[in-house]
Amino acid sequence: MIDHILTLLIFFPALAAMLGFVVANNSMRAYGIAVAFIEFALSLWLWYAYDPMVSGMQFMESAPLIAAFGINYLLGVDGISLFIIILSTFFTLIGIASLTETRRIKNLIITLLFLEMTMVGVFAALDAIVFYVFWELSLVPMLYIIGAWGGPLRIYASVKFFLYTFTGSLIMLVGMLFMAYFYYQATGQWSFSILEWYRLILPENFQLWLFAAFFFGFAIKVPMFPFHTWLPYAHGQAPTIGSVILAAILLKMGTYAFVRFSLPLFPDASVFFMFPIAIIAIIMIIYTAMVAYAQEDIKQVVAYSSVSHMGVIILGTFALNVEGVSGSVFLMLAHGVVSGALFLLVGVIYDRRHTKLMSEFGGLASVMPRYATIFGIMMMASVGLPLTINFVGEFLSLLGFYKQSHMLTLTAGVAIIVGAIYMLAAYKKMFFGTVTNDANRHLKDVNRTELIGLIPLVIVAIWLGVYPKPVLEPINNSVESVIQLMHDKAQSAEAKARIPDLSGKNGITTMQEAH
Amino acid sequence: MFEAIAFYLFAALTIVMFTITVMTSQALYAITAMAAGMIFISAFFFILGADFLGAIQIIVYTGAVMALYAFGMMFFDTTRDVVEKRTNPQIVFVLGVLAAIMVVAIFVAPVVSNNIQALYPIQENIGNSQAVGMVLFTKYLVPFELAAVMLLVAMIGGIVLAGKKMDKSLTLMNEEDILSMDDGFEPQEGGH
Amino acid sequence: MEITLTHYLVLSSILFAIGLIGVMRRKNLLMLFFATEILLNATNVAFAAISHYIGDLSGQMFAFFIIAVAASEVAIGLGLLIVWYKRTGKIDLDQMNSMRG
Amino acid sequence: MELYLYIALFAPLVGSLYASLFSRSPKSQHVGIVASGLLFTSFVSSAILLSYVMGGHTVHTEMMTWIAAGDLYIPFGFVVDQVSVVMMMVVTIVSTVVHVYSIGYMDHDKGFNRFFAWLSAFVFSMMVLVMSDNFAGLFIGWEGVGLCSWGLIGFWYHKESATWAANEAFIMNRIADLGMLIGIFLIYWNTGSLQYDVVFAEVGNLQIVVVTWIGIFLFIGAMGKSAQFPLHTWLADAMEGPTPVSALIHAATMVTAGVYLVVRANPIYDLIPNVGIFIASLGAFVALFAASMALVNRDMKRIIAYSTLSQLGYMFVAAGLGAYWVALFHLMAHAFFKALLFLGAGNVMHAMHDELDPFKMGGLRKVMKGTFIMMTLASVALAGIYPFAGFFSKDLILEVGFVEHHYVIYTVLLVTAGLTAFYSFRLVALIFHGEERYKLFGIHPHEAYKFMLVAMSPLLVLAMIAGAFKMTYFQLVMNLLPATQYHIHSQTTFWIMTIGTQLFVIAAILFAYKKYANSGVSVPDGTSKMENSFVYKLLWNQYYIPKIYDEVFSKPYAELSRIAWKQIDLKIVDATVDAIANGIYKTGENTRHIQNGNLSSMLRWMVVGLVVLMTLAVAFSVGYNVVGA
Repeated sequence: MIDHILTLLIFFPALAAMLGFVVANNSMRAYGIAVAFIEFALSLWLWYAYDPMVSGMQFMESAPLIAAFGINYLLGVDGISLFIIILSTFFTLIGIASLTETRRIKNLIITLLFLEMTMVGVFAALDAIVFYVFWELSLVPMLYIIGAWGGPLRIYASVKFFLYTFTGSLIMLVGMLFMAYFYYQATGQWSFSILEWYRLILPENFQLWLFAAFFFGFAIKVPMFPFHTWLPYAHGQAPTIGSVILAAILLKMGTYAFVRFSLPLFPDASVFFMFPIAIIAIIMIIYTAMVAYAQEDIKQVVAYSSVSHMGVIILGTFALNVEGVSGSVFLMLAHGVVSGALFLLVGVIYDRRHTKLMSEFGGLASVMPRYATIFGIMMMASVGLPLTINFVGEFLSLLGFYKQSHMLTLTAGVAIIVGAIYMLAAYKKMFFGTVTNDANRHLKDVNRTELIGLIPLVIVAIWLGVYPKPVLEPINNSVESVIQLMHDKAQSAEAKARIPDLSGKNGITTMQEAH
Repeated sequence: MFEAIAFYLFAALTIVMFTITVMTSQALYAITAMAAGMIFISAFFFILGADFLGAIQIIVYTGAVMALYAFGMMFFDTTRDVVEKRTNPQIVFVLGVLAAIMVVAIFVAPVVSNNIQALYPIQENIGNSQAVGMVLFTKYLVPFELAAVMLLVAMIGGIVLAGKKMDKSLTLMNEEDILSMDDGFEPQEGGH
Repeated sequence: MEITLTHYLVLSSILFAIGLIGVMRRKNLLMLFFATEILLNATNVAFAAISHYIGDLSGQMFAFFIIAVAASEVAIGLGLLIVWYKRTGKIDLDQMNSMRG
Repeated sequence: MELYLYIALFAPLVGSLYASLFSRSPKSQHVGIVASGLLFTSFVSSAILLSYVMGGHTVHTEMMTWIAAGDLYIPFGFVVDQVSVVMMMVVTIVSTVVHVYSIGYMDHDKGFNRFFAWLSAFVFSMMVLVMSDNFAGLFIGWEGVGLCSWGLIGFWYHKESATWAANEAFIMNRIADLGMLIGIFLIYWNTGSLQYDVVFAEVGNLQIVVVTWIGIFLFIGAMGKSAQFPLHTWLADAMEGPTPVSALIHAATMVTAGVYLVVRANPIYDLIPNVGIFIASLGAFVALFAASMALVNRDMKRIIAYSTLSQLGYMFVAAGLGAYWVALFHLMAHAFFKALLFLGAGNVMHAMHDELDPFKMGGLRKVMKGTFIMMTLASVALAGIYPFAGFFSKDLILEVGFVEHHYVIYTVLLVTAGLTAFYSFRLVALIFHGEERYKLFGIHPHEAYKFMLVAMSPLLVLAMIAGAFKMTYFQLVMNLLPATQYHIHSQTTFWIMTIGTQLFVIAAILFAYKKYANSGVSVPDGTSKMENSFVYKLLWNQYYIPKIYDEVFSKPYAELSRIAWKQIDLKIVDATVDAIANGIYKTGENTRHIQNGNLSSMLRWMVVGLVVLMTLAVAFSVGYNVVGA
């Protein structure tokens, strides 16, 4: 069974969702939790069986889909994707377990399980077409979640979300097709396998064009400035569960794809575009942090803070050294945990007051002390305090990029200042002061259902902040092989110089050898 | 010389005839002018040595098609002519002329640059009808049969369409009217 | 004075233009059919001429099939026209707007 | 010994966790007692470690890996050496005293348990900061104390001013932390490690410009924590927190972390004397600058805060001039008497029902004898009168300035010493002497609990006798820090200077007493001539710096943020996206008229399309032929 664990992980929730149609409405919640729990346990098993010392792909599965064009059902995980898969199953479990939505809960849980399938599929796929299919499929459940359970502007928000990301991924698809065509030209065979593509050394001008094509798909998903405007609407209108999954997992698809596709496929182009992208990342960091500071709605603060943090992730990714890329992968997980938790927390107060405007609150610390504490911990994690999960990622990302540019890192480092500004300001508005609004005077503190979701997140946020090694080590090993691959493939002198050569270190196998 | 005279004569005649067809407001004039034009067209075919085509042209067009039109016209009240709103006639002419120029350009280009190879060269020693027949029943056999089937279908279609009961449209009628039709569409008893 | 292919093609395009003008100008459905016939004939002339000057029978074949298509078209077209006339009592193009988008 | 190290380090954490278990329940005395007891344990362990270190050993442990990625390897490693053990002693002594004191001070506060959770957490962070054996670990503590400082300044979170001050402190510190972080990055990429021993061994091989940058960025970090100009405004505002917090965090420990950093990184700063001069000059400037603001202030705690700032300036002068052991010595001495002063001020505040204006007090010595004695002695120590602690440490800094031939710095510090004496005794005189002005406001002051005074007594003793340990201390730290003795060569000059300084300071004290201890002092109402002078207004408004910051940074930032959101994000970025979508939609909407169902016009469009297509075909084929030819 362990040989097919990835297939199992992908399709078990989908099958369970199908069966879910015949489950009675009132037992749907228990059913959903059970399925999500089994799925989560399976993913933990995957982690347990995963060999952290091997840097290449593990648990690979292959079955031909369209043999004539080299399209295969090809799956596999390495240290980079392993934890994002676990994060997906973890958040689906948390999301369903702490679900407070009451309308059409059966449909919602079925949709969530389908979404889980697509998420795991994206991160496990090693075939570009399979990847693309899951990538696009993931839009559908999210569209439905926003469109069916969202706020008053939900149709606008969901259509915007769908069309925007869809447009981007179409450009990406063109890139993929051309990449496969190029592979055909070079080798005389069709292949959509990413691992096969890794072996290909493309001429630099091709790299630039292909990089740009992929970039649009990924950048809109991340979302990078100036393609970020769908995000506040999607978050603003989505129900809590939608925002949680969107922020925690779906956004990571973009950054993950950068690490999976853009870096190893186009090393020269990555170096070429490094500074422009770094500048975009810095704009994301500072500009959206400022925008977040101006918000009146706490959910929008968290939404814009997501964009800001994604900027740091992008910066770390384009550090193109082990420290930076490992840090950015770790920060993906960290941001998933923290922003997911923050959206859950916003959901808690929204359920009670049905408003997200910060001006409606104030002095909540005395009314809801437990809530304030958990919010405070997560806020501090978001701000990037050491010994919380975010710090490790942020520190490594910035440290990595510092190797490439001093000035840009100094500018990007402003993240830790502006991040503190908007978060503390928002916290102050909501929790400090005296209770001025009578509606807040008798709010109930977080209840058990909500704690089920929040406590594990708090534990993870601190545990991985204090002891990130179990996660960081496999990530580090896989990233080292990606970096080595990039170094080996790089053609221009600048790229050779900027991407470190790790071949002197022990225990590093390139992707090609591992495959 | 004879050829040139014939060409210009018939060219002038056809242009005049067709212009009448397009411009006249009398349906009867139009149909008459067109029948004449069709016959004049066949003259070109004869000049070009396509005897078979010329014969077909006269038989099919003036014999069949024009007859059909003539019968068709008998169904309509041709005296009550349609009011033709003349909106922007210039545009119509400009577009027509432009299209014509483009057609010429497209047709002439390969001929001028000698880019055309004869696939089925005309053999000098045999008559046109024979040659046509040989090509038609070898290379173009399948299209020929398809054309035959098409004509059959068209014939049946024409009969059916012009037949009775076709003066009612299911799409344009509301449900009660369909249900209350005399025959054919009776609702199933006990269906409700 | 040699009559070249160009002459025929020019004639053909003049006829074609006349046909097109008719298509665009006419509101009477029956007249529209006439105009299409002119269009078809114009191309037929071109085909026959090219066939002659290139020395290839394919052009004639095409003309032949065009005539077949024209005949079928008339049969079906007239049938539809009659149906339409029976139903509405009109053959005015401007009043046929059930396809309005 | 490792056991003692871990006890010293983790006892406060245990105390904090224990207290946080009860943070939701109403006040429970045992929380305070347990937390204090654990801190005392930590103190005892530190003392044991001190005796061990005095035997010439050091303790160095590595608990576990923290971050390992690429070549970066950061462990949780702790070191107890001559420098860190001194800091540990200071931190544990002061914090134990403050904990015990807080049991009484926070007696009536609803957040009693929460207070101890934060306070112990702070001590833990401070211990991490002090004991870490690498820069990243130092940064953990660095941010940790920042967090606890945020929580404690904003402890009374219902007060707008308190939460504002908390956020200000956190954000200002973050600005400095960025500098620190960049310094750490520079260190890593140039030496390949963040461990002190590796870095300090490697730093000599680096280019001097790189070392300079490292020194500058680390010092920027230190400036934030130690509230040096221009990042100083948060310290005075931080006085919104409970007074024990001010005593522990904003006088004795956290604010001195910057000095500790410079002392700890002495191998780096030794290489770059130019940066050292800058540090010393800035320190001297801040000493005078802060003292001048303390002269006119009418908020008891703020006066002491400015005094702290001024003393931090002294420490930086010493550290900048390479006299690291002197800086550390003053840090230690200052911690004792300044904490004492703050705790005394806390007693007064309690007695006066949180009244902070010393002009509204007066004559309190009759009701608060113990506090009176303690504060007076603490002020004497602060003023640097022989034989109190301040004399030994502060005079030494003056001597350092003189010996190193920085006469400008020396003069500035001398003047500041006089100002220090003046404002300290202005405060004492206003509070404890003169008429009992508080009666006008209907306040009935009372002395604090006995055990609070008892708890303060160790600090009193240390403030009095700390100078006696000077040579022991010197012997201890010379193992790690440059052991330069600062002696003025000429005996005559030395005596003239020492006695002159003493006389100058005593004169300042007498002047303060003469002006403020008499019965004619009344609550200023803004009408006197002095209050309307330009200098007074300038000082009273803190050189208008908070106002300038507000106008130049805070407000424009808020405004810019609003513009970024409303104008740029919504009106430009999002509008562009929507415009593209709308463009497509409108095109469809407009071209829908083509589909008006009129067959005749459809036919026309068909012809248009035909013409266009044919034109394209011709154009392309012509173009192709032209290019092809």
